[in-house]
Order: sequence, then C-alpha cells, then structure tokens
Amino acid sequence: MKAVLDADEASELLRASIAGELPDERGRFGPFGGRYIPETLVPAFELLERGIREYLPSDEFQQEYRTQLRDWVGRPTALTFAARLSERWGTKVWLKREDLAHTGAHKINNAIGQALLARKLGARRVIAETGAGQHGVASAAACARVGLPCRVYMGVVDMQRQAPNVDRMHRLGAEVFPVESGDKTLRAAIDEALREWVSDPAGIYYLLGSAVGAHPYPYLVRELQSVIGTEARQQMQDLAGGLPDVAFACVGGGSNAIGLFYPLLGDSDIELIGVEAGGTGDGLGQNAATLATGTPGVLQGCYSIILQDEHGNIQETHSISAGLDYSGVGPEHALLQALGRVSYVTASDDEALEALQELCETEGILTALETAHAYAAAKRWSRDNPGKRILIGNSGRGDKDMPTLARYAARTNANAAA
Amino acid sequence: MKAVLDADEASELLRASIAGELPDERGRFGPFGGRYIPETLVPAFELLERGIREYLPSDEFQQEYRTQLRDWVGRPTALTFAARLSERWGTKVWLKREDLAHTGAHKINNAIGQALLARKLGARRVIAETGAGQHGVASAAACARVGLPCRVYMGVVDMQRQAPNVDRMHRLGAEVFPVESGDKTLRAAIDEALREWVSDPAGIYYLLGSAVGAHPYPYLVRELQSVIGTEARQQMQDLAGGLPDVAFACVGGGSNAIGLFYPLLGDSDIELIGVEAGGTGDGLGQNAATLATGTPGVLQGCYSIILQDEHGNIQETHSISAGLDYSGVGPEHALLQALGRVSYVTASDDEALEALQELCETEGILTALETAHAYAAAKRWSRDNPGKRILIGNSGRGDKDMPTLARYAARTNANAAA
Amino acid sequence: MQPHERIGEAIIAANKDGRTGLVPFITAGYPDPGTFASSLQAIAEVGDVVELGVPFSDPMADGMTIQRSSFAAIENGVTLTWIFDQLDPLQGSIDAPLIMMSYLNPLLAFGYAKLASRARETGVCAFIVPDLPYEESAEISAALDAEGAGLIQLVTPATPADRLKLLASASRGFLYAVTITGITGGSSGLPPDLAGYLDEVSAVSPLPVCAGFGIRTAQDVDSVGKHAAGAIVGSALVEVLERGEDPAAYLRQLR
Amino acid sequence: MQPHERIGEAIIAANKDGRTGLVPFITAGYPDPGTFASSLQAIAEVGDVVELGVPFSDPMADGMTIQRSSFAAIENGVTLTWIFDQLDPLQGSIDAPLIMMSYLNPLLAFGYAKLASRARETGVCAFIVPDLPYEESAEISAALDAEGAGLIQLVTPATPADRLKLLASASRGFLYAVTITGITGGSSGLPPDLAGYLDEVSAVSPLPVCAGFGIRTAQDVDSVGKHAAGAIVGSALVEVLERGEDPAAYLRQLR
Ligand SMILES: Cc1ncc(COP(=O)(O)O)c(C=O)c1O
Ligand SMILES: Cc1ncc(COP(=O)(O)O)c(C=O)c1O
Repeated sequence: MKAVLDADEASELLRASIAGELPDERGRFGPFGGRYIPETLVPAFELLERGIREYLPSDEFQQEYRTQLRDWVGRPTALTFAARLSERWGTKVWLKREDLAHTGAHKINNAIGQALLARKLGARRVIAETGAGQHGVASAAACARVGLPCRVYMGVVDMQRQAPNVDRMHRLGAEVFPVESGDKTLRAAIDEALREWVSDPAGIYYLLGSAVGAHPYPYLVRELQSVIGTEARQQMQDLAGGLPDVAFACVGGGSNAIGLFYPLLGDSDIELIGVEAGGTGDGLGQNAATLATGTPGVLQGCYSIILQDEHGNIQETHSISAGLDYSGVGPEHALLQALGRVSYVTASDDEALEALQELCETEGILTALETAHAYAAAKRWSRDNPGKRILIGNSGRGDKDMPTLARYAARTNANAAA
Repeated sequence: MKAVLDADEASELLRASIAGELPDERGRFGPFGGRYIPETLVPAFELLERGIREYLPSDEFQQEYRTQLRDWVGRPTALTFAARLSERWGTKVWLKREDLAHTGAHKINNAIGQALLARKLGARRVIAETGAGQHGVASAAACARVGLPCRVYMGVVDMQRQAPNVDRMHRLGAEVFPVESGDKTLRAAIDEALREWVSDPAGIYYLLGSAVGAHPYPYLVRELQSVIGTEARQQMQDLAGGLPDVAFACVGGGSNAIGLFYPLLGDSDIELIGVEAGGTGDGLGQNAATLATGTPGVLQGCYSIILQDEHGNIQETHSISAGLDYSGVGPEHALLQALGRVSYVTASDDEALEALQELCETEGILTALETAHAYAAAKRWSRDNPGKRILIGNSGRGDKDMPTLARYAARTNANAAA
Repeated sequence: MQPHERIGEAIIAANKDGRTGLVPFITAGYPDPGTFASSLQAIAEVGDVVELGVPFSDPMADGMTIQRSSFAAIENGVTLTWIFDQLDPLQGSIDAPLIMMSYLNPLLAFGYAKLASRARETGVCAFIVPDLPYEESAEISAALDAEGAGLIQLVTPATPADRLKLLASASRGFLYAVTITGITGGSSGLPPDLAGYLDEVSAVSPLPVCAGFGIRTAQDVDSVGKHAAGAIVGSALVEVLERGEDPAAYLRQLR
Repeated sequence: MQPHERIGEAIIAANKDGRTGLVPFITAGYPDPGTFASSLQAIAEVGDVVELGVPFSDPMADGMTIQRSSFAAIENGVTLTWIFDQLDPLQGSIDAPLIMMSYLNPLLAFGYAKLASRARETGVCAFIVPDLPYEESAEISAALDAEGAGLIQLVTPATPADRLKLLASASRGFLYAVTITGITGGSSGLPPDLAGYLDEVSAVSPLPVCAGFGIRTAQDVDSVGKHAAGAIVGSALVEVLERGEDPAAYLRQLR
C-alpha cells in the first residue's frame, strides 16, 4: 500500500476515474479503498456486494429509486442564484440546494437508496450510525418509508450537540442507541454499528451514511449521491448559461462532495475544491482536516488518509460541526487529492460561523454548519477570482444547529462583554 | 351585511367564484370580506391596492415571482404517493409536499411574493405577524433575500411554544417583537403590527401571513398561494392518473387551504374539505373551530365568520397547533362554506397528535401539527370511502413542533404511569 | 334639532365662551364599574361633550393605556348593554351630549336598529367607530340617522384633500381630526405642523373640528384650540382614573 | 523450525499431555504497564501459547471489556514499540510462544519489515489482525514470512466451506475458530451447535484449531477441547486482571 503515484500511474488513474472504472474489482481507487473488515463481517459484505451488483444497475431498482427521489425526496432540488451574496463577493454564486431535500440534507439521497436495497436484500432490520444526526434522521425516515425497523447508533457527545435531530429520529419511529464508548462521536458510533452487524449479518442491513468504510460502501454512496452533481451540471447549463469555473463542497466523510464532484470530474476546466473543518487551529485534535493534514492508514474498513499519531492510533478531532468531525475521509477523495484533480482546503469554526450568518442575512438561507465551511472557502477564493462562476453544494439546512449556534453566540457575547 | 344567501345568489356567487371574479371591487366575496380599518390606515391600503393592481398581473412581476419560486423556494414541490398510509386507510393517498418548500411550509410562497411587492412599492422596511412562527421565518427569509429589514410581531405565548422558530428568525436577521398585549398569540400580534403600520404607512410594508384581514390581503394571499393547487392539479393528472375524489387542507387563517382549493373549485366532482382545530372539546375557548362553530362578524379588517361571544368580543381559542390557533378565518372560506362548495370539519388535539405519529411511522414524513389535522380528518373520511383518491395539502414540516410534541408526550407518559 | 346636532352646538357654545371645546374620553366602567355613574357625572360637569369607550377585545387602533382599560372593563363585565342600562337612570342629570366610541363588532352583535333606539333613549348622540372607514359605513349610518344619531368621521394628516372633503361632509356632530399618524396614547407630543393641518381641516369642514390623539396638557389644549374648535383628551384622562385621581380636577386645569 | 511452527507444536504438546491447549489473551500493559513483564511471565507459565493484545484506538471487533482495556493501555502510553521493548529483556525467560493481536493500522504505522524483524527478536511467532481479511493480507504475510512469523487466519460459523478451506490452508500457527457470530466478550455462552462446527473446521485444517470468543470457565474449555485442539481465553482473563486477581490462578483452574 503506497500513497505516492508516479506520473503515468496518475494519468491512467485519472482517466479511469473519469471513465467510471473505479473502484476496481477489489474496491480500490488506485492505492486507496479496499476492504479491511473482521472475518465475521465477510459474509455480510459479500451479500451486500452481490446485491449491489444485481440490483443497483437494474432498471427496476433505478426506476424505484428515481421515483422515490422525485416524489418523496423532492428532486430535482433547486439551483439558486445568490444575487446579493454575488454582489458582496464579486463573483457569481450558484447554490445547489440539498437543504431542500426531504429531512433537510443530501443524506436522504443515500438513505432512501440503501433502504430500498435493504428491502430487496431481505433484511429484517436496518442499523445506521450518525454524527450530526442528519444521516440518522434520513435513515429513520427512509426506513419508515420502506417499512423496516431502524436503530441508529449515535455518540452521546453528538446526541447532546444535535439534540433536535435525536427527537426527530424518535418521532420517525427509530431507536437511537447512545454510544458511550471511544470518542463518543461518529467514529465510535460506526464501530458500535459494525459490532452490532456482526451479530446478525444476514438479518441486518447496515446503512452507512457517507462515502467511507469498506468496499462497496464508498462506491455505493457515490453512486447514490451523484444525482447532486448530475442535476447541478444540467441546471448550470440551463439556468446559469454554462458550467461553473469552480465547485465547492464541504467534506466530512465526503459524500456530498463526491456526489457533487464526481459528475464534474471530466470537465477539466472546472476547479474542484473540498473544504474540511479547520476547527480552532492547526494542532493535533483541534480540527478535522483529514486530507489537509493527515497521512495514509486504515480506519474503519478502508485505506485512505486519516488523522493518526505516530503509533497508528486515531486522533480525536474537533469541529463546531458534528457532521465534519471525523478522523477519516472517503478513499476516492484520497485518490482525487493524490491526482491533483480536487484540492482540499480548510475553514475554521469561526469562519464557518461568520459565513453561515452572512448567507442568512444576504439570501435568507439558514445553512448547516457543515455547509458553512464551503461558503467560507468560496468567499476567500472569490477575492482572487473576481467575476468567476462559483457552484456551491449547499448540503443541508441549519435548523439542527440552532442549539450549537446559540451556545457560540452566547460565548461571543460573553467575550464582547468581558 | 347578511351571511345567508338565497339559491339564486348562491349559484351566481359560485359561478363568479370559479370564474375568478371574486373578490369584487370592494373586496367582497359575496357578503364576506371588505375593508374594516382605521382611517389612519386607509392611505396604506390604497397604496397597497394600487400596487397590486399595477404589479401583480404584470409579466415582469410574475416572472420575477416564478423565478424565486423555482430557484429559491424549490418549486414545484413534490407530490408523494403515500403507499403505506394508503394501505392502512384503504384509500389512495397523495400528499402535496409544501413541507419541502424553503423554510418548511407553504408560508414562503406568500412571503416571497409580498417581499417582492414591498420592494416594488419602495417600502423601507417590512413588518409581519406570526403565530406558529412559520410565517415569521418565511418573512425573515424573504426579506433577507430581497434585502429589506424585517420586524416580526409574535405573541409571547407563541414565542414560548414555537421557540425554535424564534431562533431561526433571529438568525435570518429579523427582529422579533414580543407581543404582551391581548391574548398574547396571533391575534394580538396582528393588532400590534397594524398599530405599528399606522406610524409610517408609506415607509412600512405589512406582510400579512394568511388569507385574512382587510381587502386586498385575502385576495393577494390567495393569488400567491394558488400555486399549490395549480401544481397539485397538474401533478395528480401526471402522476396519479387523474384528479382526486377529495382534497383536504388544514385551516387556520386559511391560506394553504385556499391555495390548494381555489384551482380545484371548478372541478365540481372534487369534494373539498377544510379541517379546523377541534382542540380539546366543543366548549367556548376549547378549540379554534371558527367555521364549524362561529358566527358572522368583523375581526381585524374583514367581515367573516369569527369566534365571538354575544357581546361581539372575540373568543380566545385553544389548539395544540399555534398556526391554527386563531379566532377568525379568511372571508373566501366563509363564502365557500355558505355556498356549500367546501365543507369544514374539525380534528381534535389528540387526533392530530395521533395522525402526526402515524404519518411519521408509515411514510417517514414529520408533518406540522397544523397539517396533522388534515390527516386526522382524511383518515376518518377514508373509513366511508374505500378505494377513493385523496389529495392532502401537506402544508408544513413538524420540526418546529418538537418542543410541543415533547411536552405532550411527557403528559401522556405521566398519565400512563399514573 | 336632531340629537347629533347637539354636539356641534355644545362645542360652539364653548368657543363662544372663549374656550376650546373639551371632549373627555373614558373607557366605560373603568377602573370600577361601581363608580361609573358618578365619575361620568363629574366629568360631564367639566366636559362640553363626553366620549364613552365601549370596551372591545381587539382594540387594534388603540395604544397600551386604552387597551389596558378595555381589557379590564371586559373582565369586570362591562358590555354595551350594561352601559346603556347605566345611562338610563342618568337621563336628565347630564347636560353634556354623549358620544360613544366602539369598534364595529360589538355594534354588529348588538344590532344596528336596537343600537339607534337605545342611543336616542340614553342621550347618546353620535358614534365613533375606529375600524369603520367611510366606504363601509352606509348601513350603520342609515340605521343611526333614522333615530337622529350620527357617525363621526375621522381624518388624519395623511388624508388626501379629496377624501378630506368627502369625510368632512359625511361627518355628524363634529369632524375628528387625528393629530398624528399613530395610535392613541402616544407620548411623543403634538406634531410641529399641527397648526397648518388643523387650519386646513377646519377650512373644509362644515362642522366644528375636534382634534384628538396625544393631547395631555393645558398647553396642548391651548395650542390645538387656536386652530380647532375642540380637543379630545383620551389616554391622559384614562391614566388619571387609573391612578385613582380626581378626573374633574384634571379636566378643570385643562380648560 | 520457523518461529510460527512453534505455536502448533505447543498446542499439540498440550494435547499429548491430555490437555486442551490453553491460549490466554491479555491486553499488553493493562491494567498497569509496570506489572506487564511479571504478569506475562506468570501467565506464560500456565498458558501453552500467549496472545498479547496491542492496544488500538478503534477496536471495532471487540466487546466492552477489551475496548476498555485497550483505551486504558493507550492512556498509559502502551504502544507497539513499548511492547517490543518490554519483551527484549524477557528473552529466554518465557517458554511459551507469543502471538500478537493487533488491528492493522498500528502495524502499518510501525512498518511491516521492522515489525517482522522485531517479532523475530522478541519471540513473537505470529499475528492475529482482526480487521485484515485474507484478501488484503498478501503484503503483510510476505513481510512476516520473510522472518518466519505467520498470520493466523480466523474462520467463523458463517464461513462457507470453500472459504474455510482457503483460510485453513493460508493460516500459520493455528487456525482461529471464532465460536460465535459476534464480538469478543459476549456473555451469552457458547452456541449449541458448537461441536459440529468445530469438528468441521478441525477436519479441514492442516493446523491445530483453537476456538475463541466467549470461553470463560473450565467447563467451556472442556467442551471446546473435545472438538478443537486449543481454547483462547480473552475477555474473561482481562476481567480477572481488571479486578486485580491472580491471572495464573484463574488460568490454572481452567486447565
Ligand atoms: C448538511 C451536511 N453536510 C455535510 C455533511 C458531511 O458529510 P459528507 O462529507 O458525507 O457529505 C453532513 C454530515 O452529517 C451534513 O449533515
Ligand atoms: C404548516 C402550517 N400549516 C397551516 C398553517 C395555518 O395557516 P393557514 O390556514 O393560513 O394555511 C400554518 C400557520 O402557521 C402552518 O405553519
């Protein structure tokens, strides 16, 4: 496993990537990806992989999936021209409105697709992990929609900072399982869900929420999220009169970003920029800037870039946004970074807060804290690129973040008063 | 002013209503409607009426409005076939998904339309009232989008029971003005907003949130909300294979209901049913069942059906849903009831809670408490009408209701334990 | 002479005395229904015309003071019926013509025909209905006219000239000139261009013009009196009652 | 003889003694890094093969007990480097072959070549890598092989026959038969169809089969021993250490 590519390998991998040939048979995106799982889970993954191979490309599944996206999720989501923001920034800013999707974020595209798959595979129940709670809510809703019981694993730290989403999951009939182990956030929740899956690999479907983990999840999630970029590409041509010069998306595990970027990979004139959580600073544990500061390693099933110490222990992370607060990242992003096709930058907690407020006041859109990171980076970029066309993946709405925002506002006020 | 019509009058009014000839020049829907306002507000209303006459039908305004609806609000909203609910109820249930509109309810259709109008009229700032907070959030967002400052009047009782929406308004840059007078809910908030308007009729635009009040508001709001019914009618033909047998909508002031019903009035085979808040019982003050139990009178600018005592004082109301908790109703509904074209029924607090939960668990849709009343009535109707096609106006999402739901769940659990 | 004509006459009589006509407003039955009759009599001794507020649950055109008095009076059981019943035994003991201020809905609920006849029986000569613009007033005007009672129209600084003429000619008793574009009880004082506005209204009006909103002091009455026939004192008087002070004494120092 | 061959030999020797091979598992440096060397020596007196757990921040295949011990060990500074350094001076004083259980990432971070040589130097004969399925194991296997160390493969009751054969032939040291489809430390006891499963695995495996997961009592060791060559005792032993009890005594009563 090596993460450095020579020029020939790189250009071949870029071609393969654009051509849709990745991941390969073994679940690899170049050096990244693969399937690092306990032997106990091997049958479950093989079942899943066979299911995906059989159902995902089938007309029947695709039609069922497209129908749910249109009639229940509310796709296509809008493309909004942000006139007042554009004026402030000096660029032309277009927003792909995943916040308008049912349950309020892009997560639902993946959740309903996998819930349909779970039903096809004959699962008796579904488990899922969640960080910000958006994937948990999306999973709860999708499972209700297809008629499967759902249990969501959630770290107790996240349960606290995303309390509104916990209530929503309960309302939607899901069980929320509080995870007290490990870092008590998303990473621990994934571990806990995997442990549960082992107990009944055939009866349980594990509905993973981002483009991470062992093969075939990064592939499956990308396929289900690509609708974002496919729609946005068409809408830019229809409404903006042409493709963007640059596209921004925030990167936690990387699902909304890969969903937006993947259909644009072949448009070599479009600059693609992923934005990670810069947290409170550059120090270890102060951020979740995996691609920006991490190193290659294996975490939760795949070889990718991760945040780890010299002994290979995973680093705890910090971000104001629960959804970006993860020490790993999808392997396809690791490849796209290695290839130089996508660049990855960071935005700090404070920059995200400021960007969130600016968008509220100029466009009347309360975006998710995760998403706000993409705005902060896009604003910076605008300074050096006046007049350019920017596409931003507005991955979710910020209603869930009200308690966090209130806490930070209180802190800021207290500082101001002091 | 008389509220009883003879047969000839009635059939002529029904024709006029379907033909779009109402309200008449004086703002009348048959006997109902009109403009009962202080002389101090007359210039403001005349300005507004002239503005509406000049701009609303213009191609320029319509195009601007349609563009905002498509690109910012996210219209058309989806039409969802509720497969599992249909199976339970024995009918075929279709949902018009206003919960997917930006900010989470139909209120935004009206708010952005009026905000555009306010800008055209040269207003320096916008004021609005809110009950459930949905119209306040929608107004705050719409004003941010068009670049006008916004102040929202909200009763302190409502501020408490819809706390998440208060935070959202603040985030969106609006000022929330706590109304301590009167019943401290929607009615008092409207009074307070009108009082403020008087202080600067030319500089202020009053963005009213429902199809109530003095002419031209009931007309204006209906025109802006009719997009709901127009889309739903087309979608039923495209997706359901034909028009519904019946359409249900909850009725507070009546804006989502008139928006859904108005484009269906001419389809005489479609039964139209408005659902009011039955609260905790039939007693005065226990509900907000205006049309079901009220009498003709003048409240806040128009002659309609209202809840009042024998002395003409307005009755306080109760509903679990802040958005239905109003003693009046739009004058067009009063006419449609008098004509027998729409029937108005009630659903109790408990029925609404139960319906909300059923929808969550069968379709993965967390609907607003207001909206839940429509489901409760539709479920009852299904018992006697197996196999029929039902269209339900899913006016908003229930995220804002989480605190209320938590309170009621706690009460129910306490009862169960006792 | 029709009852409503008594109103203008009372104002003009005051003017002839070299005084500004004084029109005190009280919310009927506030703060204490038990003292309504006696305080009305005391006020009517000083006022040239007395305006009685009928409490209503939605006083949308009023400020905090009158809202508060209105809600309290309703709590204490004050209704239009009750007010008329209180006035019955006072017939003959009150010289000043009475007018009533009421939002439309209580009048609608009472019934227009009965309203007009009870008004005649109890010496109520005219009505001010703050949420009834001229355009919607034909029906109630007709009913009141039949019993000699009138509807007092309001004009404001924002009323265009045409409309001012229309309202001036439609009014009965006096023409109510609202001094500010706001609600009752504003404490911001009188506007600077008041004189010009009141002169203009007075020039157009065939009836005496009474100015209202924001009049609290003898100096206010004085400055209004230079350009209008009468001054209406509302919120300030209600506050006097609220504080339990002597309304007649307060009114006397305004004259 | 390659180091990894010592493992099977030790198990077979126990069997020849009429005993089930006993493979105690401890999390290295838990509960107290200071007593690691001495408790390892005590345990190695009783165990036929000793399995040392390398603590990792994400022990996804482990239950609460081993998670807890793993996090505590990391807190106390236990790393792979530290473990090897502790083993150096013990060379010659421990007869039982050692194996290491580690998730992949700490091994990756350490480097495969260095891992293999340090293993040879410190008497670590094989590795169990719970998150490394056979398909991903070629690279590390090659590195270990070069130094005579091996990779122990795991099979489970859900492993299909073909795959069982593949894993059995790929394993080094022994073949690890997971008794339950769950995580370590389950308290649900051993499954009823255990015998058949272990017989089947033993029939296929060219190496001794050791059963692990859920083995806590002498009776468990006994029933496992009828159908497998060895028994791995993990969570139960870690709990003994956690409670500060004597691990050697606990292990002795299992034999
Ligand atoms: C709104 C929103 N955006 C982004 C993310 C980050 O996830 P991903 O990188 O998989 O898109 C989350 C995760 O919860 C989210 O809720
Ligand atoms: C979701 C929702 N539905 C319905 C209503 C009731 O208002 P209307 O009758 O004007 O549609 C409200 C009011 O706030 C609401 O928020």
